[in-house]
Amino acid sequence: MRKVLEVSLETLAAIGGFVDIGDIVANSETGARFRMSLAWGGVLGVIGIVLYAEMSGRVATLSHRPVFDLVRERLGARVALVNLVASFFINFLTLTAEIAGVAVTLQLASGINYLAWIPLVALMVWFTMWRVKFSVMEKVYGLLGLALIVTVVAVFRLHEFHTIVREATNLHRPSTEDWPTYFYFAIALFGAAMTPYEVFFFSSGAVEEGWTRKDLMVNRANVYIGFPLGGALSLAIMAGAALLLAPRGISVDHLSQAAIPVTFVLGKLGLGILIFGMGIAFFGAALETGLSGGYIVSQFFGWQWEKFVKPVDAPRFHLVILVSVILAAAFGLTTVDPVKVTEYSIVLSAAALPLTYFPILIIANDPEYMGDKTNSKFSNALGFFYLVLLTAIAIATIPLMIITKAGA
Amino acid sequence: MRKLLPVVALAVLPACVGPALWFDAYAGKAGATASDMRSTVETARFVALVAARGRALSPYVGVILTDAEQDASAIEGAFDSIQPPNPRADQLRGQLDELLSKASSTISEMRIAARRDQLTQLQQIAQPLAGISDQLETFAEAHTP
Amino acid sequence: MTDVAKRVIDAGLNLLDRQIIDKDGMMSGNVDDLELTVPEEGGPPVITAILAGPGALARRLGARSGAWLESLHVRLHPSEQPGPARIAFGVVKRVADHVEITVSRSDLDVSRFEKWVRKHVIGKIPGARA
Amino acid sequence: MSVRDLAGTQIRFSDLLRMLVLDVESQEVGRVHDARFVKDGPVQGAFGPGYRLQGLVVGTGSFGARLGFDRASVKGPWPLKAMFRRLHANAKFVDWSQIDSIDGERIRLNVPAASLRPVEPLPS
Repeated sequence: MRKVLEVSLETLAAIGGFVDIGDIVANSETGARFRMSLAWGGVLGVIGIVLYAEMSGRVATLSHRPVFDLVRERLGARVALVNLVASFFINFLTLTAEIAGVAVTLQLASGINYLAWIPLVALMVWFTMWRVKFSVMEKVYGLLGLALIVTVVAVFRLHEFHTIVREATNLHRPSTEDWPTYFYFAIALFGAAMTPYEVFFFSSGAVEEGWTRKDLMVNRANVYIGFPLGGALSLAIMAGAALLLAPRGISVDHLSQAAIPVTFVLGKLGLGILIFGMGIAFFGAALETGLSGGYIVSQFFGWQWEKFVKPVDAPRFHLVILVSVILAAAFGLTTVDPVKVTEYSIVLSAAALPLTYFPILIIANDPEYMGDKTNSKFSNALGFFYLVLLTAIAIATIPLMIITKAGA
Repeated sequence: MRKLLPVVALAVLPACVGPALWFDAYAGKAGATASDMRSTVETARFVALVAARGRALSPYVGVILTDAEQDASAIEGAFDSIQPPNPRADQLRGQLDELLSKASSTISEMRIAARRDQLTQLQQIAQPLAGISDQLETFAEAHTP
Repeated sequence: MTDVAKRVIDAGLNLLDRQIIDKDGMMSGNVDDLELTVPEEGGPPVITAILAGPGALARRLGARSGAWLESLHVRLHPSEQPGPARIAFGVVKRVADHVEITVSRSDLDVSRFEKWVRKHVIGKIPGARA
Repeated sequence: MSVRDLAGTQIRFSDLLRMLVLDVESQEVGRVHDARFVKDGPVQGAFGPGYRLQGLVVGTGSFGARLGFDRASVKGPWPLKAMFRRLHANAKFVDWSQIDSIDGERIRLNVPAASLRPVEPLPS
């Protein structure tokens, strides 16, 4: 009974923990511009992250080794360094976006400019990583993040479910947009769901919490149930934008506009819950990205990284985190547009993934690490398909970014 | 960034393109500007609607209108800085400029009222935006390449 | 004996880039390189030490980033001509997923930067020892 | 430097990796991808018998050499496995006794390339 409770608690936390600023921005923007015609991009991304998060959790559980450790071992020091630099940079952009995002939600609630909130948010993010226990931290923001269910409620209250489903299943490009832009936004949605930090954080967490074979069930429940339901929250945001913003020609350039649909349908209470849910979700993602930066650098160099040891016993890990948070806050304070930072971070995310996912796929096939828990034929077929897809995306992203002037 | 692109794109156009092409490019940018401004106008209208019904928190209304005001003046400024290539373009410019400045000033008034917590008056102030929005939409459709 | 390490290994595949764990279970760097010694009496070389830290890693990163890392290592190191941090293979306890050693990481030269960060930055923040 | 003169010197493993291997007729065999060691060398303190170099894994095309598709028991996915197997199908094993000299970046063998054996899989 207790195990069941633990599983359901963790799974619920996985739903709330899934959404971050990238999902909100990408889904609002595409819903407003493309209605539901790009829903497949998000779905493809969610299936991909489910597949690779489960694999990385299983690999971490059985080999006791987190993802970046394996990246270094299998790709060698030089290629791993390239991956480290790219992943760390994208992760840093995401951290900046999440910290600024929390500050914007505080602005929406208080009216006080977000720039004034950034230092305070950064301090709280750092302090949480410094002091709060891993398992507590992960569950609290995951469960509170469930407030984002208001987006689903709002969509249901509009009673346009059949419209959404019809549009989402009818693959077409709106006549007002050209093909490069259409695919550029598909990549954005894909990258928003498949951010690299998710597997870094997920696998390092599995090692930190000392997962064993018994926990593989929790791993599966989190990933197979939690992530798709988290993805459903993202789709609800897209649907709200498609139903209420697209007809009025509103394009989403600010987080405040992303909140319009829920406000329209559910009023003050809905708006309050949404702002709270977004703030918590971004805060949680700021923790995940902040820690991920420390994880990958430490794992590349072999430094002590676990959060459960005292900070003095993992000083370099905590130094990386401290410096990243300070730099992210400083970058946010330059008045750089948080929505723009988010857009770049998710699009580049998609491009940087192959070098991280390739080693996971190989180790998941190695009985020397995995014993009898190697990949099934099905996960291998799907895993290979995604690797090809990710490689194609990695090649196409930068040219598309130039052709479409970053989706303008 | 969306808002600044027309300027950049025109600035980098090579000098060798003929006057007709110049006009088409200018008209295309004007159409995009109209469509951007319509997005901002509709955002302001929407917020006026929910605020009038007492369905939005006042800090939120203030923030969204402040953002809208800034966007509106950025769009206006960016368009005004583009050099119209010929007299035909001047006419287009005059036509759009009027809409842009009306939209911009109406949104400013809305922001002022919102900051004074006069949320119920927003819809009345926003009234001209309905017509402006329709005209912007027509303009955008007429000049989208 | 099978417990300690495999009898036959490909060093690149089974040893290089693995995590080093000290006697207290703490992560103490990666196997960045290996020192091979040809015995005085001749015959094939034998692995005599693990090389770890920036001084060892630099050479594997190739031209620019390697040179940069090497110069950083030389500048920050107190001795005139510092070599890479060396861990004699005699203190290796086990070679498996990780490489376990029988000494504490605080006795290793590879922990120099870590000690500096602990003393001057992290250790000064309240709550670092809790 | 002839192998005999190497006695008492030290080599870094990373220097060995990527060295160019030429056979007795100066034909290029490939580059060093890895080195195989057997735990029957001189005793290294508490570790017991040390790892003695048995020979080098030499091949063309270094891409993916570290992935282990060609040697370890990795099962799939089959398209990747097939691709990397093919890429490394011509890898050769050079026994230490077949090395004549090591000079800077080059290793010279005392046998023709044709007499080299293929790489045997690692015993698990």
